[in-house]
Amino acid sequence: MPECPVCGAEPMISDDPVEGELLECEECGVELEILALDPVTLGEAPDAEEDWGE
Amino acid sequence: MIGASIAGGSGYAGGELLRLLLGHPDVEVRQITSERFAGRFAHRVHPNLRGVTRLRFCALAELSECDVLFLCLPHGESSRRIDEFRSLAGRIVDLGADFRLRDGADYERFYGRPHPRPELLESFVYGIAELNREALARADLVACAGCNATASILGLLPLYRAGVADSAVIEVKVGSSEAGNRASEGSHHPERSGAMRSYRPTGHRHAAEIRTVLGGDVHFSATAVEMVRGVLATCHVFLNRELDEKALWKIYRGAYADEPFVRIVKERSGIHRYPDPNLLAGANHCDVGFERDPLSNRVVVLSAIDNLMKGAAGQAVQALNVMHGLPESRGLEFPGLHPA
Amino acid sequence: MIGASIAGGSGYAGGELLRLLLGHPDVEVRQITSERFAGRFAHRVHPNLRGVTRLRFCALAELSECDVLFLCLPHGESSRRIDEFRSLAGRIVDLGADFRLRDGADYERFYGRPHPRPELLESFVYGIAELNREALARADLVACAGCNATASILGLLPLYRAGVADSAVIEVKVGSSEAGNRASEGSHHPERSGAMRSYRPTGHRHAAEIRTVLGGDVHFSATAVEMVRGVLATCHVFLNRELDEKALWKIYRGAYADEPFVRIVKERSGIHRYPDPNLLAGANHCDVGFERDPLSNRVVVLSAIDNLMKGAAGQAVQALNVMHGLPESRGLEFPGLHPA
Repeated sequence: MPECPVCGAEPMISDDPVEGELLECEECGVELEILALDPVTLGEAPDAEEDWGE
Repeated sequence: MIGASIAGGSGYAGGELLRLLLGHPDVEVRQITSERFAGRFAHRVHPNLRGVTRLRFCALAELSECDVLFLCLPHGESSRRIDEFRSLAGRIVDLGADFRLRDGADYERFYGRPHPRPELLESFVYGIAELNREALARADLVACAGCNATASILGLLPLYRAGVADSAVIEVKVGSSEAGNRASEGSHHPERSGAMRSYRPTGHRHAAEIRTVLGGDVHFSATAVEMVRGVLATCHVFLNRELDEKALWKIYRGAYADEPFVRIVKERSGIHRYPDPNLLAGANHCDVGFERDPLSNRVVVLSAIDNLMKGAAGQAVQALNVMHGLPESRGLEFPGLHPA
Repeated sequence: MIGASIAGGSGYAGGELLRLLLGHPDVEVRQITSERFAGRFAHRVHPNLRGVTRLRFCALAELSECDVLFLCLPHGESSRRIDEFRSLAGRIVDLGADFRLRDGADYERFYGRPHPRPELLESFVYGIAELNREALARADLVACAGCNATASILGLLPLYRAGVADSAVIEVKVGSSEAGNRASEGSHHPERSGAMRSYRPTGHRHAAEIRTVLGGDVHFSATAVEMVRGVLATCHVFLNRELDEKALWKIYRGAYADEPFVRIVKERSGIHRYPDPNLLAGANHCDVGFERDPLSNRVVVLSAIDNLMKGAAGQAVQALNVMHGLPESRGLEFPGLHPA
């Protein structure tokens, strides 16, 4: 199972993953992108860290 | 059915315990004592339980035999009357501080008087299930941990067990219910509302408890803030080696992945990124999070609980479940409210 | 009379500054700008000033010459337009962050973009009078300190100046007004009310400011709590020598006995023993207290301010008084409320 690059968890991958598909790591909430298939490799999807107001 | 009674049931911890035990399918609440309110209905003191129970308080002297006796008495009472209580129940769960420490000398230093029964200290099992599950399963005498100690220990345990922590500076922010339901000058609403009170900058009793479990260099402070229930421990841990975020995740997931009540809360976005006690009122969770300081060897660990639940009554019921081989979450399923 | 204008007057700091300047006997408020509210009465945004002034907001472009121009603009604005502002006023007091740091590299690291005018950093005097009184008396360009930095620096300065401090771990508990008056997901009342948010466990911009002044090993965290105004900095200082309580009193009295706005608050009894920001809303005081940890070389220093007063507008008016040789307390006499 591929690992989340940020927290090392094993996020759930859909049955027929597609390159470029976005998914969220259930544990650390980071947005991931499927970079390649067999084997599925994951990378952090670029998203601006939104300022949460404080 | 487990016949349970509560000695000292008019306080906040006693009331929360009554609420949980009334809702526990395997428990039948026999008696709940209060010298002040003997003869009165429980809901007079615990209004949330109106219509839930017709139980009345009785005097301590009227206590009869039961399977499990929970003690929520003022400091010194449970150690003074422990033999009497042991004659009434096969199992005792003490929510007070008398049997928390392993070393009588520590007790004397922090509570200002010698421990009346130091020889019993060893026979009480410290009530944090995540720490002592096996011992609890065989225990007849349990001493629940202090609320501040519970939050601090659960936050730091994985790092100390992994041997990566050098020292820690802990500051807990706590609510007013921690001081109990007796009114005082300081709890007078016009003075307490909005106050931010550094009521224990150093030398807090809980520090001794935390050191007993974690060992090492632990510095402790407590600040009371505008909150009724809740503890947030902000622990500044200085590591003895280089660890990146992924290694820290591994340590925390390794320790807590399978725990029913400890959740790891660390998100990069959204408005709920780290543990927040506001979400845990009435729930038995301990939420733990961490953040690595890129500029030093410091990791800031955050640990949130409800001082009346995981910090007292919830911990006691969880211990009850472990002691009787019941599913640990039984009677403790309430997930907390949002918004709250 | 000193003719003063405020560029960026619709925020909380701008509004507090307007309140103080309107009450200052030596100052005449000329203009107050807001792009969003240009043409509207000031009291529409600052309701406490209804009936106090009939001033209306104007656009930044309509600013005309004055003696002192206060800048309360979003990050990056004052450094981008500094030449234009210097052509309008002999003296500038910037309440924003652009000119606080001495080193452009620090600015880039913490604000994520290069500083547009690094060569000017040296010419701005850091606005904490207790730190820079002489320089302020001769200054034309002043950069007020950040609110968290102000509380932390004033708490720790005596120990660092006495050379007795090794390292410090600082945690500030802050109110919601620190994030300004723009609504966001996180400031939505049902989510923010009762929240305890570890919004910056590490790497806070203010840490850079504090290190610039104090030097040495400073670790910083910030927690937002249920409060609107106020900062309480709880600083765990590790001493490099043995100091008893009397020696600490001597250090703090030596530093602050004659200061008009710093009070030492350390009592053995009563319910107001240590600094509490709740008592300082609207006042320019910084209350400082300390407690020696008998078990280690740690001293816990407590420092409380109102982030909009000593942490922003009050500090700016105090700087104005020093720059013009006026009594430092003029226009800053309000002692705060109790109960509050």
